[in-house]
Amino acid sequence: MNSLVLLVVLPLFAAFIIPVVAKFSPKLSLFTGPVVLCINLLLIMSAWIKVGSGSEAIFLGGFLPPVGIVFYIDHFSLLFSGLIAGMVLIVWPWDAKESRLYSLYMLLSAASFGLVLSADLFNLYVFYELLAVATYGIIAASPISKVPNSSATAASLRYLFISSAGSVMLLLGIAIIYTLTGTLNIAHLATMTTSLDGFAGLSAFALIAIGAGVKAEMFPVNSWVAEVYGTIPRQLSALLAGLVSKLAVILIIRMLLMVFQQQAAFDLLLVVGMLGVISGEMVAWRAKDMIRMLSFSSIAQLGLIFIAFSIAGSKGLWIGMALMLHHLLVKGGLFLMADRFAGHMGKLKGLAKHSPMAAAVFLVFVLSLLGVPPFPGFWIKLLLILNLAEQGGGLYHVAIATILLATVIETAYIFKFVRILYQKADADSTPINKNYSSSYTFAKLFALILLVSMLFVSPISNHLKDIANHSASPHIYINKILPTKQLGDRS
Amino acid sequence: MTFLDHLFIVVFISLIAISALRNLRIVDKLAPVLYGLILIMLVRMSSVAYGGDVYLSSVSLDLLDFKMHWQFTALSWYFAIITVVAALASAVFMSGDWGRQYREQGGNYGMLQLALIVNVFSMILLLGSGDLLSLFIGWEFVSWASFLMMVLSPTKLAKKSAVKYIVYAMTGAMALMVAIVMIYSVNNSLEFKQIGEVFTQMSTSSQLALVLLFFVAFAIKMGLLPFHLWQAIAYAETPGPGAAFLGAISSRMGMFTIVLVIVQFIGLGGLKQLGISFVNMQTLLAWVAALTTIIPTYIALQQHDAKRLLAWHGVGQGGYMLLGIIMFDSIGSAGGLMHVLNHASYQAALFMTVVAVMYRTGTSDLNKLGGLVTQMPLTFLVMLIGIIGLAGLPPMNGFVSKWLVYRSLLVNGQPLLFVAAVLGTLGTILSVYKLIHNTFLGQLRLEHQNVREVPWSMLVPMLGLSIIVFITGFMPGLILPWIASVQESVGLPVIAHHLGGIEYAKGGLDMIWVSGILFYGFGVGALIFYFLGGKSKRVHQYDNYAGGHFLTSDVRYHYSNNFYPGLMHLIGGWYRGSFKWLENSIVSVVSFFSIFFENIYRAKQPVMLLLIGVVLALFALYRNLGVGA
Amino acid sequence: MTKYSALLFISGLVFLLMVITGLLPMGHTPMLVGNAILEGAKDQVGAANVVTSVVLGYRGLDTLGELSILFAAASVVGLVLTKSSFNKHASNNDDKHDHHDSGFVAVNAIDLIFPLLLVVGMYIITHGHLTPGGGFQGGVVLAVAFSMLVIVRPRRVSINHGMVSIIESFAGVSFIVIGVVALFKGQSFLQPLLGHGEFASLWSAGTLPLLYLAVGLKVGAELAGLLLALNTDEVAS
Amino acid sequence: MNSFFTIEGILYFGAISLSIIGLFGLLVSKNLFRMLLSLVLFEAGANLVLVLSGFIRNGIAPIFLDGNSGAVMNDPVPQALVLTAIVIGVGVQALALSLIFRVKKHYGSMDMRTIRSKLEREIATQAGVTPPGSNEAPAPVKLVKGEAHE
Repeated sequence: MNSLVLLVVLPLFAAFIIPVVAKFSPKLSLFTGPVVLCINLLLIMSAWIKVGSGSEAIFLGGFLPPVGIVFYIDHFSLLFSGLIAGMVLIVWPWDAKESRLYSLYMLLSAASFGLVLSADLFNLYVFYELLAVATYGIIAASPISKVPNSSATAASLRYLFISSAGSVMLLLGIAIIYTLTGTLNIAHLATMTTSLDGFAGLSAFALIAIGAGVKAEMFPVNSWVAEVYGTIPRQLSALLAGLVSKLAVILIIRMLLMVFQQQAAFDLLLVVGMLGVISGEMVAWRAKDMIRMLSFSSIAQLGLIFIAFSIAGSKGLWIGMALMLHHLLVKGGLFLMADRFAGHMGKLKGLAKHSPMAAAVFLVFVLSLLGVPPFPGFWIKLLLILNLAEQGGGLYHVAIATILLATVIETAYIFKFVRILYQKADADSTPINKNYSSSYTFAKLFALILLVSMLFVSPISNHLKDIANHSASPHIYINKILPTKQLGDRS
Repeated sequence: MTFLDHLFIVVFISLIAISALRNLRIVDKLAPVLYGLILIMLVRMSSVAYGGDVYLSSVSLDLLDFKMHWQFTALSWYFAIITVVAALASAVFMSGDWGRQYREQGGNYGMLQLALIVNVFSMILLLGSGDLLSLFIGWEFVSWASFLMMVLSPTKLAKKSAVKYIVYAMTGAMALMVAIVMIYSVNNSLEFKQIGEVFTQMSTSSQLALVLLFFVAFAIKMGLLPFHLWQAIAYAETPGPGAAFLGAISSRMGMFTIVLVIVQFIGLGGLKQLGISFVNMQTLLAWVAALTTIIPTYIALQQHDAKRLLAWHGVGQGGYMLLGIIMFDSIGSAGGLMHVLNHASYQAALFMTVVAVMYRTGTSDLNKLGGLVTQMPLTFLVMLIGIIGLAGLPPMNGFVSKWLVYRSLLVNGQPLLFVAAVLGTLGTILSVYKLIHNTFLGQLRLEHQNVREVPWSMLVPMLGLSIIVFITGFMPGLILPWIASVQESVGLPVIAHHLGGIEYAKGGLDMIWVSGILFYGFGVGALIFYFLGGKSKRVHQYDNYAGGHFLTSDVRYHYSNNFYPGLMHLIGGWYRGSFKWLENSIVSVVSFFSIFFENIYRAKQPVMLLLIGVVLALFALYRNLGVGA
Repeated sequence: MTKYSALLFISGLVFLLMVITGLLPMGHTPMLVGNAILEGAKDQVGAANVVTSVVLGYRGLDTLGELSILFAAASVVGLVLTKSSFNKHASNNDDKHDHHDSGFVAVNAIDLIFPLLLVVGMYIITHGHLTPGGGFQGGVVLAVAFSMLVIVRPRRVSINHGMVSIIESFAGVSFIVIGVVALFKGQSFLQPLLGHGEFASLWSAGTLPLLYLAVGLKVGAELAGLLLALNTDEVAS
Repeated sequence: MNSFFTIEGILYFGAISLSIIGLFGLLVSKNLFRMLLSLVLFEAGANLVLVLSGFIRNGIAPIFLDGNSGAVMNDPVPQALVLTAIVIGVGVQALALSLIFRVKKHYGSMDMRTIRSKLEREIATQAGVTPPGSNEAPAPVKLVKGEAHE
């Protein structure tokens, strides 16, 4: 199991050598990254089988926790590791001009693996920052062809300011936690929840949640979304919206589930989630082009995920995980095919006639997004709402109303768009990009996965439930990471 | 395998077959056969409509710990048979020449067939639902299926209204979902009978919320006030027989669920206990129904497009159904339920006549038609029967159901509602006269000189439907047993009936007598007219004089534009856009918040948002937790 | 407007942070992990400077991550600035007036200081496990040494970018390789090897000095690269 | 409640003040470079808070030297953490600086607001739409025309 640390180390290694390799053989440097990711995928698969229904802890440097850094491996983290490897492979920039960009992608994937695996608070912060820096770089270095080169840089800079400020908040939160408890190991923190349940402890959680929320497209701190997604290639948007945002969410919910299982923390997530849902949908309603629409719809979906995590215990993780996977498929797919829907909405008339397949794939995605039976989105929404209703408490009921209101608004703007697609083309319509890019193929693949998963709703959900039950339990977590608890006893 | 399973299998196979073969010509002939097959499957289950046992499906789905199952009660069967007959008639109607013309004009005929079978499939699924989850899924299916049919229309306006429809439908679905969630959260069960049990356990405010949510969901589907704005245009613009089908039955799914949920499980007692002083839920719903009979009817009066006129009437007639069923007595509910079938039969027939006229003349604009009776006599006959039914005059079936509703209103001491209902009927009579006058009577237009009767493929379903209109009016006892078993199955007082009509302590109805006397009167009149009145001379239509002048054929003397000007002047101001205003103001509110949030997202200095977020979050925690050291 | 609302919320934040600070056990923190490390560091890692034990031993992965961040930042700076400005700069190099050497004093002082800085930097790096200091601090000194050379003699001295990138790759790779060697020996990633040696002497604490050397080289190379890239661009604009 | 008038209280106060000054500067300055400097201050304050979390009154530096075996040592972990955090901060700042150069070059301005507006316009142009919030009227509400209910 110790070898699983290679998930992080191999991409880092590749990132370091790529610039040098590129000097000798550009071709080789192009393939280094994908090869490493494929090796990672193999590692993940073998670990998936080895871990079984249990979990494993890796003690880095051979130091027993809580003094050392620990990687915690279970199906939850392996699932997301696999998704990271797959998603980065899908959006790999095959035509990049600079080998450094490959390095950045490798760093991004290393950071992502670290974020899902690590069980140490400060280590998570380091990987979060690595992810952030790699993201700024990738955004700044890969503008889409239609905008001036530097607007991506400007978007990246504006993103950098708020994201760095958020990181500082995160750091403050970590500092408060460390001052209160004297430890950074999440499992160790989980044994000391009593010293964290006051105002100081929860304010640390709030700082962490909002600080990391910048990346997770949390409500007040997500104004970067439209700017960044508007200036970068769609594949990259698919990666950022589909995956990177989820990694920040995972950071937040790790803290939530293991350490801060308290109503005040849940309420915080619930409120920001609700505001995110309603504001995202409302702004998307006014959007006149697909990218802006998708950006804000993505904010709304992330809000939905936060609402899901405000359900206590493993149910929240179960539903939230299902929502995350669903959103990854749908929003990832939509962004991957967004090139075919570029430009002002009004100019897309007749697209359905021109490429019926693209329109059909689009429909599959949006219907699932809206939660129309029998698409998977429906079941997830149903579960979410039923479980919210079970929670009791006025705020949860407001959340239900918000979600349903948002769905109506979502229907309005999405079908406004669909109507345009199915209108007759006129002189104003722009000629449609007929190039079948590879990302469109992947979008079709995503749609296919969505359709197939429709048939296996129950097994998938049961499996996710098992994973969630296992991963959301602080007991298992503590027992695995602190087998001896030699230090926990002192607290 | 029960009969119900067979039904589902046949419907599903039909769906697959039609969607596979939809672009081939064979689908023309195949579709009617398949609908016939479905009808046979339904007829096999007819015992349920005569007091037999409920059919349970042996299929049940276990998804995510929810158990879904399906069943057919008398209520389901009653609505299903209407659905399938309407679909059969529509399929026959479009199987022949109409379909050919539609194809030639660039319409997507295959999609229309597909939309029809998808509609039938989803409606059967909804009607067969055995618990709240399958109800919800069926509900969504029906919404999306009718959306599929509506978007087939080529015009921009129709597509726009289809999108409007789907927004409304989604609102309804969400309301339904909240209601279902409310029920589920009490006992963690989604069975129908939970509705009643949970309802009695709830607090009054929750009860009110539950009833309102259910009602909003169903009212949106049924197009009751104030949710009626989507329906007429969306239905009117649906191509040809699709409009006939949708207008006949689609929105009645709302009626089905009202009976299933509100009438059956919440009941009169439940509705009556909600409210203050003399206004309770029952009166509220009754007045919604009454207003629905009036307002859309008078909007219909203002239309000059035949399809829209009919579609608006479709909205208005929904009011009678609700008005009847909300009285909760034997005759009122029988009237309401029976009106579903009656309305479906004449509405489908009327839509088909209009489509037939359009098929020959290319227009449904009432200002551009006239005098077609000589060219299309059979279509005229169908329309005549249809409008008599629609206006609720004897001897057609519309009379029976409306009579029952009126009677119930009077017996229950609701004179004001009775007046409202009569007012609605008055508007109906006026506007159906406008319909038939402007289309078939008066002067034939020159360009319509060569118009011929429509082919038999279109006439047969029309005539068949008008025979149903007449027969069920002449002998309502054919239908009344079904109504009685529906009443029995949903726990309403059962109507006493015989072949000719009903027996009722305060005055029954025997349509055989009524019709007999009517025909007798007609007979006497005809005798007088033909034998005693004597001389008449047949002249050509253009052989006309006015004020001593010979009128040439190009002089327009057919009075069709601006019908009922005085009445329009009186009522026009009231109807102009009062509900549009409501719709627009909702849009404005959403716009307002949308711009508000957009400006938040356009913050010049995003870090400010971070600061505000952090401070507010910390402050909320500080307020909640205090600083207990 | 912004100023006032900023002031309002900032004062709110100040108040809340003060409240939080009041709740913290200032000056006598629990130090659970800290005490465990202070107790065990001598035996487990063997570095006199406990901070070094933490940086490279207990939390070695953090250090690797941080090196990667520096590497990422340097890559991005290279990507962003080279693409637009280096080429332009090269073409109109000669027209610029301010590419003179700095004055006599600066040039000669740097010539004098440069070797000294190198020695100091290397010293700080190699004694990181014994005294305050280490790879980061020493690396910064090295970077400053080289960049000062370039600053005072922008025309005559130039640093080979290829060399810099090879050094940074090499340093990063060697850090990882040292970590992975332990993995191949059946131990955990970044586990200290080579025994502890004599406590508090230069040759002690196993692989830690080697790691710090790698860190120092890496930090030096990255920072030098960063400074040079920024410097060049500033001149060009 | 601890007293603020202790050495650590004063230190905490200083650290928080530093980060607050940074945050305030980040909010009110328009110039990108000043914003960056404010960010540096903000981070420095947070780093101080972090390193203070290992502060023990009368503690000594955590280095084993001859003769300090019995003394109370400060917590070594925050010192290591803050080392990492500082280097991370340096990386981010260098990155930001390079982005600022690039932005300055392209937009000819260092004003955050100007850049925001220009960026918005560029995004809108490439998407083929009017920029959000330009002086356009709110979504027009169609008045009902002569014919009621169409």
